[in-house]
Amino acid sequence: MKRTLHHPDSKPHGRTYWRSLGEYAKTPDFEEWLHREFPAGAAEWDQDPLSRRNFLRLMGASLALAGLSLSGCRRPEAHLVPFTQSPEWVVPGKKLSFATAQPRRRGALPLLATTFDGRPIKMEGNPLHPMSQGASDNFAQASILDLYDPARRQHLTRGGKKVQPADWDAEILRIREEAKSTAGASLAILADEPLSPTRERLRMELLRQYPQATWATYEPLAPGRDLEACSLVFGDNSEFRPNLSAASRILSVDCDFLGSEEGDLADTRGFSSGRRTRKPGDSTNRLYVVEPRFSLTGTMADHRLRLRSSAAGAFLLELARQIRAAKPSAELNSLLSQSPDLALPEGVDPAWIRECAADLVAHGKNSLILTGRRLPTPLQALVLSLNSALGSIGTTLLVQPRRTTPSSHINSLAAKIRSGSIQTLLILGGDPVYNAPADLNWPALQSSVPNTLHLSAIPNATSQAANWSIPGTHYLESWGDALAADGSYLCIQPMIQPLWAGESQIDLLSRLLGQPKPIGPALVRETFAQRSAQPADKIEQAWSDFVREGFLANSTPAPATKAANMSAVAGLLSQIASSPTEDPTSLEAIFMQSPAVDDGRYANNGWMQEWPDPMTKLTWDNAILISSETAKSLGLKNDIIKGILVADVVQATLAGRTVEAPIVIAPGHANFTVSLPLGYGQDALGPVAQGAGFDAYRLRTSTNDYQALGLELKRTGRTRELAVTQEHQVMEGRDLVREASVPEFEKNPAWVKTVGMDAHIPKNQSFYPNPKMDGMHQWAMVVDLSTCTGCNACVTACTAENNIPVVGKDQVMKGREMHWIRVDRYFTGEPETPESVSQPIACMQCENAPCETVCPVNATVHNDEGLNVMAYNRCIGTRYCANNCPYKVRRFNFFDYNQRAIDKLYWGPLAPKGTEETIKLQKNPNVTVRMRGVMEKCTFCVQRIEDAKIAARVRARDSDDLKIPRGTLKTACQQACPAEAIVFGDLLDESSEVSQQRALPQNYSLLEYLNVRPRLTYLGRIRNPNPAIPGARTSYVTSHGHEEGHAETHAEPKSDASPHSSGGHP
Amino acid sequence: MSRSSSSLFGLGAEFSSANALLGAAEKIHAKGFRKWDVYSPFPIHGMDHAMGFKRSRVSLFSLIGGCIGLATAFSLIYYTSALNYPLITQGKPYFALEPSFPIFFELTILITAFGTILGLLLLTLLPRLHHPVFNWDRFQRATDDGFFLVLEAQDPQFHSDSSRKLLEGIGGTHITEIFQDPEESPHPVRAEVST
Amino acid sequence: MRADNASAQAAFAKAADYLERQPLVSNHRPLSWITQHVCQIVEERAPKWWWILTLVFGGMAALTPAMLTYLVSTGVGVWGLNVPVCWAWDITNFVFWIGIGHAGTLISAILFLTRQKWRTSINRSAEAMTIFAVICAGIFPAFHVGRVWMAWFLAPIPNANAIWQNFRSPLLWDVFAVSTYFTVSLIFWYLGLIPDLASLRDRATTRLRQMVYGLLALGWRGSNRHWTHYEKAYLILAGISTPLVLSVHSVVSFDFATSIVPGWHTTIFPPYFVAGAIFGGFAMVLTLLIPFREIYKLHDLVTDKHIDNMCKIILLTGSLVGYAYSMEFFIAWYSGNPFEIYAFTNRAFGPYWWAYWAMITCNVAAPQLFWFKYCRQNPWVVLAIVMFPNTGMWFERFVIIVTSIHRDFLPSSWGYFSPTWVDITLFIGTIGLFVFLFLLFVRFLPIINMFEVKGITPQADPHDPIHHAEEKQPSLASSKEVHA
Amino acid sequence: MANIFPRFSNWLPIKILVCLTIIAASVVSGMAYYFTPKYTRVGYQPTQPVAFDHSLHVNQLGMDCRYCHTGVEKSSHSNVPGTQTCMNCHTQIKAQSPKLAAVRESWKSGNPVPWVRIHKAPDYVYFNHAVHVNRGVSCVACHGHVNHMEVVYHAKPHSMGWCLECHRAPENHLRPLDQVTNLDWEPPAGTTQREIGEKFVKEWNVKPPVSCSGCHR
Repeated sequence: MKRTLHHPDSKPHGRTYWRSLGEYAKTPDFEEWLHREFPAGAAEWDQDPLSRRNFLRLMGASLALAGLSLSGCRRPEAHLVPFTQSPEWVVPGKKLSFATAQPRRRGALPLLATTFDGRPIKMEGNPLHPMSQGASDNFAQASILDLYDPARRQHLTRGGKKVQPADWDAEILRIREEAKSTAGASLAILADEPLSPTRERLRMELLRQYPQATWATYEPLAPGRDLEACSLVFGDNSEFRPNLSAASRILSVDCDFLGSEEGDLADTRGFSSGRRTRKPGDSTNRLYVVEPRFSLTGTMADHRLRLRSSAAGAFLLELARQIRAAKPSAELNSLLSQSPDLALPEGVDPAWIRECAADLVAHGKNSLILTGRRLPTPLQALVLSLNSALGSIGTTLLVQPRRTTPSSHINSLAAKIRSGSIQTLLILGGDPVYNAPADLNWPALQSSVPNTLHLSAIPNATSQAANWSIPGTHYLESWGDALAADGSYLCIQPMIQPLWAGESQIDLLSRLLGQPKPIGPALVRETFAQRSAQPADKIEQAWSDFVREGFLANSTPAPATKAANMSAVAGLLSQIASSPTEDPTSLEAIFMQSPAVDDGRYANNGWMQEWPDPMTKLTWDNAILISSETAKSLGLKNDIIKGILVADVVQATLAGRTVEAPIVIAPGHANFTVSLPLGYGQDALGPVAQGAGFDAYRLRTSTNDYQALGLELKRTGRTRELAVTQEHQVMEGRDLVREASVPEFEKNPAWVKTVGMDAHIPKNQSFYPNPKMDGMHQWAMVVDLSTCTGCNACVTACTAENNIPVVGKDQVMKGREMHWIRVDRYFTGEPETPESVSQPIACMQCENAPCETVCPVNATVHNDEGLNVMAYNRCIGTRYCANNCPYKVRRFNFFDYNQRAIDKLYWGPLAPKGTEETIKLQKNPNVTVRMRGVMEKCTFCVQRIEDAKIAARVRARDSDDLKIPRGTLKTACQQACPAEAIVFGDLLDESSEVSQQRALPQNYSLLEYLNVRPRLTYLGRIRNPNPAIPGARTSYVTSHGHEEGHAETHAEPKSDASPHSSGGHP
Repeated sequence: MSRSSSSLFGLGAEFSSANALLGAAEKIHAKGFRKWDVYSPFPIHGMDHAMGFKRSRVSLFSLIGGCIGLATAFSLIYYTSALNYPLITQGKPYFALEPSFPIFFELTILITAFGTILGLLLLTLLPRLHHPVFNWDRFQRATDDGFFLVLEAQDPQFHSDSSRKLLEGIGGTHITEIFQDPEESPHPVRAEVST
Repeated sequence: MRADNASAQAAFAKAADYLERQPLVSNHRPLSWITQHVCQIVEERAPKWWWILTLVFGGMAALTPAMLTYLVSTGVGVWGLNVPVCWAWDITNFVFWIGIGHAGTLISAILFLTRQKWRTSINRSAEAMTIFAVICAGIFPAFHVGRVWMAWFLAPIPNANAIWQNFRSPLLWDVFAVSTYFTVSLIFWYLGLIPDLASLRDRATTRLRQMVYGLLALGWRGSNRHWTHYEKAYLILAGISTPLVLSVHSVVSFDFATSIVPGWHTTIFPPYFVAGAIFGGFAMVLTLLIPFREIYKLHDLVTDKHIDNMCKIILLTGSLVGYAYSMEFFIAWYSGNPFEIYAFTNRAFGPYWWAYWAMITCNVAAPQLFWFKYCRQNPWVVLAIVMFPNTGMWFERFVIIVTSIHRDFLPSSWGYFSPTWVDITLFIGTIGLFVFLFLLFVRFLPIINMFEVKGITPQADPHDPIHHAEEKQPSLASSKEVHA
Repeated sequence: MANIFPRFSNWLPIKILVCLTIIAASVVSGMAYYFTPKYTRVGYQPTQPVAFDHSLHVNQLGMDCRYCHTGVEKSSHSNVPGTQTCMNCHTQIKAQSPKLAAVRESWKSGNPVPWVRIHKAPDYVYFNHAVHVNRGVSCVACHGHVNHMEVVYHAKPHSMGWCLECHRAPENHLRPLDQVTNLDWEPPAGTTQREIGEKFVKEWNVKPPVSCSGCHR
């Protein structure tokens, strides 16, 4: 019975499906982009030798358009839109990866971009590059969302009015003429620091053309004192980087080298490699941390001393003396010859420093002292000298040639502007109007220049204040190059045509130099030719290797072995002052980088706004962090009211400048010191950033860019509700994170089985014969709590991979955040000096999953490979599964988070439906975008598993070898984890990493007594305390022998450390 | 409404109390009448015996209903969970009695109830909205406080005069002939009621 | 015989004043009085208060569809739910209403089987209350799901997707239990209504009433050939309803008892829930009956004795519930399981302590007043006291559901639930719907089961020689017979 | 008192019952037939912008499916050919045919030919062509005898139940890998599809997924 149905002619239009990417928005901007992105005619493909990057027709046939034009009530007519011409490389529906790099101020990150039909959808680390080895971090993951940020939609504007590209061309000409006439004296350029050799090359050319032009760089979080100190100690043109993989004793003084400001992937990887204690006898590094606020590094510390930042000098001088005492040497004598004799800060036990110094000395070249790169130069110089004295230069501390050439400081540029000599100010990237030192009064300064231009990938406060706002490109849209932290040369290649007309920094510079509009990678190729030094016949091959692998092989400079110039340092030490006495009316302020929005550049990124701060679990806000004693003495408090953190709002005054901000009581924070996270309060940046947090830059001056004294906090009597994802931060005596010291581990490697309820599990627990899971693979995951730093990169990676929606502050406050993996943070030990542990929790894929049996419609069941799978299209949303999940990893779509604006969720059908078109482009087409009313959860990245299984079958064809080769399949969280704390694989493969780790005695299941048999297990955390340190906690195991009673053995110290632990526990 | 002797339905008598009706019924039953009935506002204890009824068969329908319910529940669960699409949930067996019990029970009860109602309706031939006795104007007290006995004309022993005397003899008052409305078409099941 | 021994009888009567139970229909009302008195409620013009109340509660009831429209169009997020508190007022209200829905069938079925004849005058309204409560209850599980339009997935319908339900899920058991309970209760209620509908039909004066009640009465004519099957069917339905009524709340309790959540995972739940349901159900019966008895002057049918009996049942079940509360604590402590211990400590002293103590006050303490005869015999005092169980049973469900899941295994995911205006309005809406339906019921259907009440009057007993000799004479023996 | 209802009303219950039974039966059977993909999808045969005749190209000209649907062995998606593919031949053959006007127009303008989509899995279903055609499942198993279709229509229901039929018994559909695009292939004389299929199931270790995650992610 065949019926021929004739559809009326209709244009494809209509409605958005559940997972629909397939809809052309009829907005002019978007259409304009489509035209540029997918040039219609065939001719253009031929002209461009780089056709593969002239990317694809978005609607490559996999994305059909659904229309509502119904014919005969049967189905909406849909259209298949094939490529007119098939682009090279591309198979519709198949993903491709390209190497690229994300520029960073301290070293670019080598990355791979996964693209799908021409859309980059996910960033991964470049596994070939030693700095990444496949890992990535939060900012790399989040940068993909920045690419598609609708707030980037902008035009060339002059004085706020849209202008044509021709006007802009004319303006460039005018600037050139003007600069030529003054030899550049009228031209100033203020740039951010992307560490791009091509930009550096163009800068030099520019300075050749216009010798009197000013080139200043400004990075609010990289004032360059580390470089200053390094050139002082090791001579000009040098810089240092730590090599933590060689370090067995590490002392960090106010240096969060596991965090995102100070550290990079190599640091975390290096540190973790020394932390991986698998069996008794394995060596374990030891970390001493001295810091004012609890940092990620502090959570990994074996010994943590909380100390005001201003007391670091006194501490370091005493440390130097103790090192000298333990290992007397002439150079140390000379180093300390002029050092002031400062009293030790209150509460610091000299024995602590003595024992620490002795430990460092005992490990000689394998010890390492690190200090924050924004601390005063003398301290940094002192620390470099001490490392030299310990013999660690070349092993744990590498000195390498400096990657940048010095340029002017923003302060000297400001002076020039004030003098009136600058006619044209070109600002490349950055946002000085927002983040320049408050004492410069930059907004006024900038407006005093007759002509200001700002090139920025996202329009910000500076763009608004500039005469010309020039759309810039995202790094995924343009050619470029960069240097990694180790100095290796990286390629940045575009993955997509600029979504909104944009120009890259190097393109603009080259036009300023009078060169024609550059085509493709010409500028980078020129730099590459210089750097690679290949003969002409091999350059083509070298270039293609460079682009394919993402970096120039062997471009890492060899570390230099240089002796420290201690006498140069000795003179500086007299500048070290002791910390003023603790005074609640004159506090120490620390301007910290925000781990969520960095210096503010990610403030309009929904993923990062919703990303819980690893320590405070705060989202969508920043807050002044203070210790509980400080709060008490100032009469400030945090309350949990109806599950919401209600924080007192204070007025913070520093040198006459004032901001208002909520306070959050941070366990382990040094007393009478407050931390002010930067980067928030940017209402100008876009709808996401609007209303989030306060702007701490308004208190920060050029001299106090890290630490300032004399801050005053005044109660305003007002409060602010803050969205935290974890209100309760103590374990309540439960055996969730299991810890042991190294001696305890060596005494009983299986200590995890003697802890808590696990000590009482009867044998033979199961009531039923279990149906066999007879899959070819049996998936499992192990998380090593010893190496997990709690950085939350897994959270962002998962967000990007699995199309996790952003729900907004209001929903987070209600407890409706959607993250499939979260990192639980608990504080243990004494309330004053707590320790901290972190525990990533994703769906455990329990073999006996309690969620499954309660689902009435079989929407969540087990598959034959041990996965707890979730069929979204079957789910009716009873939420019973979430109630019955002991780990609370299931997330529910309370609203249509993917379809409705997060500020109009309660409007229901009255709110406009649909997602921003560009945001849709980011979605992973292999993962269903969930609709309202369905439950969702981690599936061990089942889309990757299925892809790998399909690939294995396609490869197998008529053979029977369908196994996925070991190591070829990684979950998103595992792939991102720089600490390699997450291991995923097949249990049936006995030699797989996951099988081996599961067999370790320290492997345990969370809540094992429930007999849910999780497939995600943990390796107990092994700490390496030094028993000689006064007050050291050496016993972590609270065993439950069967002979003991229960109640009194839950002896984990009752802790009130968390400010959020109020409520129900009298 | 035309009334001929052919449309005579029966002869009705009213009694003063439940007790009187019971006595009358015993006597009519003893006389061997087949087609007759008593009407009362509530069930009278002992009347079934007086009228010589056997046990009601409703329970048989209930039993059949219960068996169907249980069988339905069992086959539904066994077929869907163990045969057609076995799925692993919480590592439990594809089919087991324990978790199936609640649905076994509920479906059994449900179909039993249906069987009972079906049995009741079939055995009483209800709903039957029209009935000759409703033509008797005193009869409306049958749902209030009246006690009635009706001898039907179709009974072989029925005879207008002797039956009237019989009814008078056993204490019936207001003895009235009840006529049938003319029939538009035969009753779908049976023209008259008799059990 | 009686005449011969008048003095003995007088002595007997005197003794009987102490020994005999009160008659179930006071003042020896004749049968027609019963019919007249009950039917006139339906037949008279609706009083003004009825219109006022119906408008008020009808308006409240209209909130239900309004809130449901908002809920379905916008998302479950309009309630205050979150992770970990994925169920709160929705399931609390469901269990609350379904619990109330237990008294009716219990009175009809269990008391019928145990030959508690005092049930006859209250069973009709109790059953009606059951139906309406189950309607209110059904709204919540049906609409609490995230995708209501996909709720047909719950029905085992053969489909092109070839996928079935999970028959191990207590929620699916719920679907079967609640729908079976509703259907059987409706059948049972309607079956009991048929003879009384026939009374209304026969008394009806307007054509419309005749038609409507006539259709509903199915042509009932009080024939004994019908009564014999009718009584059997009624007995069977009572027989199957008895385990059904016990099973429904047991199955509802399985939603919690079969889970692994500390505070839910408790074997005491089925009997405890059933006792609680009876407790709450009787309280609600009294709440409705006492005002209507006053309004309609039904004192002779719903006597003080009825109220007294119900108070005693409330006292008993309230104490059972109190026992269950304490056993939960004891078992949690005795298990030595820290998660269990915490769950119960948290109930009493955690952030929801107020709900817990409200529950204890209302459910355990307040009913103890029924030890005092005064409290049982003064209807207005009774009415005041039963308001406590009505409230307390709601709190009980709230405490069980919310305090258990808001803090379970991992402290990191502990949370807090607070209701939104939609939660509150929807609950008010269902209260309105419940009362509104009940008002319609009292207006259009006989609120007293007339034929059964008639059946327990002395006149109805054909074996009562004293009575039948002299009908209007008070009979001691007959009432003795009735209660034997 | 008189009867409220006329005598014929005694017929009503049984009449209503019969009617209800008939209505219920027809609703159920109607839904089972008309509301399932067997009806809603099978037979869908829209008019295409270009009257491309598969039977001509495949049966008469002997073209392989993969000449146009190039991605089918590599990708989850079996692509519809671009205009270029058409023009490879049609610049020479029938270069001026009016039937091909739309193709030429597309070639000139660069706008693709808007083919009307026939086979469409719901968005939450992740069907992968490559894994099927590389493991001996022929095009014909899901698309029917496209090689005999002048105008392509939806030949199979593509419902989940229909997918499962094959996933539970793949032996009914497997064939030698070199015969996957030969839509008219029949098992050699003397063997049955089942025998051949069972041999392949064993030799190739064919284990199609029947759990949710096989198709839903």
